[in-house]
Amino acid sequence: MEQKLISSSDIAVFFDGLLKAGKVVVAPVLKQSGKVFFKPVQSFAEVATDYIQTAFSAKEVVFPKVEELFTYKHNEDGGLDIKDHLDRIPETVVWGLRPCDAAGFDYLNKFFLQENPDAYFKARYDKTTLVTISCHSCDESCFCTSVDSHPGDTKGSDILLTAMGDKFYVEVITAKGSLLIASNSTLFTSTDTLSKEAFLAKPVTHFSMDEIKDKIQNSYASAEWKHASMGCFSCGACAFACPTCTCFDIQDEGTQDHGKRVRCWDACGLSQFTKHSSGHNPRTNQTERRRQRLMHKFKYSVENLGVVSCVGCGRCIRVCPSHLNIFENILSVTK
Amino acid sequence: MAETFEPKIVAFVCNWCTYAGADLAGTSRTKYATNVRIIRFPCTGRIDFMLLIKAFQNGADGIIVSGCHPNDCHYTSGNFHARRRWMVFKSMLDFIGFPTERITFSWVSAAEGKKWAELVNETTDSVRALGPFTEYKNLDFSQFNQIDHEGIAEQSR
Amino acid sequence: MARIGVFICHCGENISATVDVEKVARLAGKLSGVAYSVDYKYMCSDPGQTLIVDAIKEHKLTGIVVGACSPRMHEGTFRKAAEKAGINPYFCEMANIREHCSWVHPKSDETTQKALDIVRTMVEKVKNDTALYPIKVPITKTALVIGGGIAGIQAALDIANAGHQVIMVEKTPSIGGHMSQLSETFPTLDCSQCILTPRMVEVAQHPNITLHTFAEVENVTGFIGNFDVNIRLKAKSVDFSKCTGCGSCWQKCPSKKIPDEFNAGMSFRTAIYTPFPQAVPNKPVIDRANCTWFTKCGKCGICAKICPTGAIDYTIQDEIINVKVGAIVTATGFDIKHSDFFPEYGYGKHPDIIDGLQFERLASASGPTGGEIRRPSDGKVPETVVFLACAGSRDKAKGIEYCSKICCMYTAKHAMLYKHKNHHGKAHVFYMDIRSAGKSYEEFVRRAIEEDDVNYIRGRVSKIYEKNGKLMVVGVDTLLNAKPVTIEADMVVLATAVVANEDAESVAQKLHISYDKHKFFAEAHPKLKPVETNTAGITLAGACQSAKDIPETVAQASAAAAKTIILFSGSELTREPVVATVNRSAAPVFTTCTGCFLCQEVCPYQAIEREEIRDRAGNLLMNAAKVNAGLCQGCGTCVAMCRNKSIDLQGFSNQQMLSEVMGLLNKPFE
Amino acid sequence: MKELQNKAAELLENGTVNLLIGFCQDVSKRPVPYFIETAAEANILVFNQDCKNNLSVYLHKKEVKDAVKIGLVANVATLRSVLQLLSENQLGSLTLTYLTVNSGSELVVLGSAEELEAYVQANFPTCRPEDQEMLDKLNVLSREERWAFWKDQLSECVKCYACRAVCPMCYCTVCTTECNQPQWIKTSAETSGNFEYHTMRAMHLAGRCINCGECGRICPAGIPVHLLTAQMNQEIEKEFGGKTGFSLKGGYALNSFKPGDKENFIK
Repeated sequence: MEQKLISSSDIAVFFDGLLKAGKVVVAPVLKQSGKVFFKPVQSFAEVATDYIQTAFSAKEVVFPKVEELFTYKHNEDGGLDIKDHLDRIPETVVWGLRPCDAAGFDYLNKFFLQENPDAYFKARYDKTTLVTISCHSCDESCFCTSVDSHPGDTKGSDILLTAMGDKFYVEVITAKGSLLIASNSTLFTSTDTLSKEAFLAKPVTHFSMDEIKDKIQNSYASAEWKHASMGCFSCGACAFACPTCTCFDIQDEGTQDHGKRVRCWDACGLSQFTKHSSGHNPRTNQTERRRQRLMHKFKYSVENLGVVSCVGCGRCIRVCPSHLNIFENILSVTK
Repeated sequence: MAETFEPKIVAFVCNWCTYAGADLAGTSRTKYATNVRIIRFPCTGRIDFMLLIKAFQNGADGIIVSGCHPNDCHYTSGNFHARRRWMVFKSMLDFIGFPTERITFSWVSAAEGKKWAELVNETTDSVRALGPFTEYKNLDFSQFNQIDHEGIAEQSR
Repeated sequence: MARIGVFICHCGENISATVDVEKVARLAGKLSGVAYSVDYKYMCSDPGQTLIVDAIKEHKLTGIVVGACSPRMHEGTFRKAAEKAGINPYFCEMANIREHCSWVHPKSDETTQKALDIVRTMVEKVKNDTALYPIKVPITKTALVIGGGIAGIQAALDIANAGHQVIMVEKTPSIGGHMSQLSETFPTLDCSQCILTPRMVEVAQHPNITLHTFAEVENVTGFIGNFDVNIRLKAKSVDFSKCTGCGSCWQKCPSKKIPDEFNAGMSFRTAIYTPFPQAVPNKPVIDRANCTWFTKCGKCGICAKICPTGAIDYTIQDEIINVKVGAIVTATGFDIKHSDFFPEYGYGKHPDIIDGLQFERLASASGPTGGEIRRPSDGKVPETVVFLACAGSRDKAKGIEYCSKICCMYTAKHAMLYKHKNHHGKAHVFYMDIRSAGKSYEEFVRRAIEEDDVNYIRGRVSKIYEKNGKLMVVGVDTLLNAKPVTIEADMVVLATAVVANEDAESVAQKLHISYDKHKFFAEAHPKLKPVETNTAGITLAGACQSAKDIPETVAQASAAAAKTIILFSGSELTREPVVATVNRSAAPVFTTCTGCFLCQEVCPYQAIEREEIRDRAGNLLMNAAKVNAGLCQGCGTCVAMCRNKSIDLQGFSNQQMLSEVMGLLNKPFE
Repeated sequence: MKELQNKAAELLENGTVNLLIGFCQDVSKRPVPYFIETAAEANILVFNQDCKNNLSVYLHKKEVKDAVKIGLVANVATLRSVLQLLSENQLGSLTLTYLTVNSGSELVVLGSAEELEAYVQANFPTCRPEDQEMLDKLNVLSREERWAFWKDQLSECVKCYACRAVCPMCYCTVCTTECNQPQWIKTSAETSGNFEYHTMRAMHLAGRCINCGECGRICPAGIPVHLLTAQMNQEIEKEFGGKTGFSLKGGYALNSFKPGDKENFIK
């Protein structure tokens, strides 16, 4: 891993350079709703700078809310023409995501590519480069430091930028990252490892994974789950905002003659999620559903993939209509 | 484009008045535009607004909704309920900016074969003038995979 | 997998002249799900139908689309053919490529393409057709007739004579209604009672008719063929099984000052009474409101003492009986406005300003004056009588816009009767228009004017006041350039407006039938269903629907009877299975209906009912809507109302309609 | 506050209610729906301007229904929705007690549907000014501009159905969006499907929505969906009269009619 420096003024040059190079650059954009979304942009001017966290995570770049798996069409001689569009996925740069989101990509990567790699995810992931900007500010919903991460974490990123006054400290983590730098290397000067600490946000640490790892093991039967979930009323806001929620549903849309098969986001919080065609629904209430979601993040994924699948971005807390608080819940069930 | 464009118009009609009116247009050999396709319902009260949305979404350029005149409903009040539903639906669409001039509401009785023919012709002309309905088509453009859905939509047609 | 057959008809040249039928048949054959496709000259002909039947058998077709004329024309024909071939008739749909295509478009590719589109649409529908079976509703072959006037009597006799049981409910102590109060009837001047009373007796003696007088309908539940009715038998205080109708009781009854309803308040009756001499049944009841025994707790009791058969029983209580009937004839009749309704005519304060019904009693041989026209105040024979047609009727200001229909005729009759009885008397009639449409009605009025020289004045009366013993009738003669006229009269007769009964509204609500703003009961269709109501199985007869004269009333009563008899003609009622249904599924779902019952209000037929869904232990889980197939007419308004598609309409289901839309737009129309 | 806590404790104590739904605050002082079954817990109840949540939505939850006797800490919007729900034959199995704070910031306890109706009618709110402002803004736009506005907004919808979940009027156990025979609404959150969904939802709520604005407030994508129904309600009130969440009788504009209803838009 090499470290470089770039002046704040040159950032824009570097950014627009990427666009000129024909890359699709997805960056945070402030919309009239007052929320910040990741959008493909045409110039650095559009990019939002002052934000703690985007409304939704950047996972949409590699795991779109609607992924078109293929289109089909009946041809004249009664046959069916099927074609996917993997070949048409462009080189993409995700700019300005937070270290927690980048960590999310690390998890997505494990989840989708571990065994039977998912062709669609892979096609997108391989063409995506992540330029992360570490957090200089945070809010009461942020808790990355409680889940083995921190505001300057390089996990999952290809490049990590840290604002240091009039310049950015650039950590080039991967080959993809170096390639991007190489595209306009003159803007960068090499430097030794610097300490980012002074320039990073200081989110509250509510617990450490070591503390709860064991306690979570036997929390399944905890009476606290009911308390933690009474306010929950079966929407998918938390899951859809989450950088690591990967549940999906596959649907055919169109007519007998032509149409497409799509993969779209789903959420374990939705009451129909586990409903069988028989009408039977093994997860009958929100208590079971919320427990499933939290246990999956803090227990099951640790068991299955070796990592906690919560990155502490705090989105689920911000979007929850009834302000359910994931770290409070975890604390209460591991008491 | 406009002069060669032939709009697809779907007509949602009730069985007792407008469908019979269209039959009368037939028996009296009144000629009208070929652009309209009729879907028969027992009563205008049965016509679900979702069907109109579906029709537009699947490529209709214009829609006619027609039934019995007030007080003539075979079921006495179906058209009264329908009328309110249309009124609300129309202002709903207006509010989201949908081009409601593509929907024509009408009363055509079983005796008004001529009115039916005129209705179809007028609607066809006005929708032809409006051009193809593209609003919905242009919506589905997934922003991250820069695939030209337009293209695909066309290919698969 | 569906195996659909498509049959394209040339209809001689009618379709093939402008549509390339071979091409349509050929291309239809390529549609997915279509197993067989053919065109033929005349599909509806016997060979054509045979072709279909054979094809269904040979190709094991699951459904068929006949591309021909309008379903309103031949749907029945081809559904029969399908049934003949052994598939459910509701798997047959018609693609209307004649009325909606070949006849209205020129010969062209567009026309052919349109025909193909229409066929494809119906193919999509057939794919989603389901087997439907006619709905059978059992019928209780007993009719309830509410009201014992001429309308009720006529309907009851017709139904009973057709061999069905009839239960008649009359709220007064005797049947006969208003007709029994009338003197002579226009236009023939035959005596009302002479023609009515035999019918009344016939009712009383008819083996198929059960008569409940002094009784009222308490409430009605159920539906066509299966109504459940509670009837309140008001306490008569007389045991009819013992009473012989000798009449000694009412002759001795001390409280004699009770205004006599039958004589329109122009004479008095006793507390125990039979309304009139020819009453049926001819047995007295006690009017408890006016009986000393009941008002002065236990005093008097004379009738009980003198009754030879000990039939008087003061302890009898109201009794509610329950009857099951298959149809209901509503013949509750009408009322008239009384003279006290008219401020300009002195609020009925003057005894000699009377209404038409009162005049009928004066003119009736059985009336208070034995048929002599004497004025109420002093019993003198009036020299001059003024008749006012349209008293209240056709008068927006009085809230009665409609014409009472019978006044013109009975006013002419009244004037005539008066003249016949007092040849030297003067009769004046104020009128707005003379409405004498009806068989020999106009002649009747002319007779009054020409032969009985009744003086007809076209104009209205602004006021009537008393001046030295005379009634000054101030009006205007519009024909003599609006010259004011004042007539000194001895008696004035107001042809007051015909109005609905006081309790009409509550009766309608008990029966769940609708009524107009004047509280007259509403017919199901003003032209085509004039005797039916919107509630299947309930019909209307007589003036409870609108003002009517006797012939009209009798005609409508027979019509209502005919409708009832038709209903009773089969052992069960068979109805088109195109009805709405509310989904039901296995536990724990049971139904997706949330029981908001917002659909209930939109149903014109009260077909949506509540069902309590309970678990095995019998605990109430939810209330859900349920459609009564016996009442549902299949309009589907509730279906479009239902937010989460819990209600669906058989034959026009969501799946069918949506697949039609999709099928239609599936391919571009090119 | 104390008053409210004491009253709540009392109601739970004397068994008037088995379960009380109110608010408490989380670490960052945000109001969180709070469910208490014992008087002891009542002491952390709060109720203030920030308590916007429409708690009546919880009355559809099985766990809540099972408690039968329920106390509800409610703002006027919540009370209105309860009124509307009662008029739609919901909540029949429950015995409800309502705790609210009136304009004079004194505690009000409503024990019966009739009291509820009277209170709501006496304190009936008008459209929130910020909503009215937005509506007026949108209504003066051209048709194309409005389409552009909603297209931009709805393109962000991810179909998390939070708007449906927080809506007390969306009590269907199976929503049209979940009907797949036939499939009315696309499952995917593509913009056209989003238009379908939100048009459908607005139509189903038109004349029933009580304008609590929750759906708009909580949308993770910040889409002002509540404006759709707010606009519809105004149209309906203008055309047909009648207010939503106003009386126990209800009076739903779309299942009734007048022969003289407006039809100038019909040929």
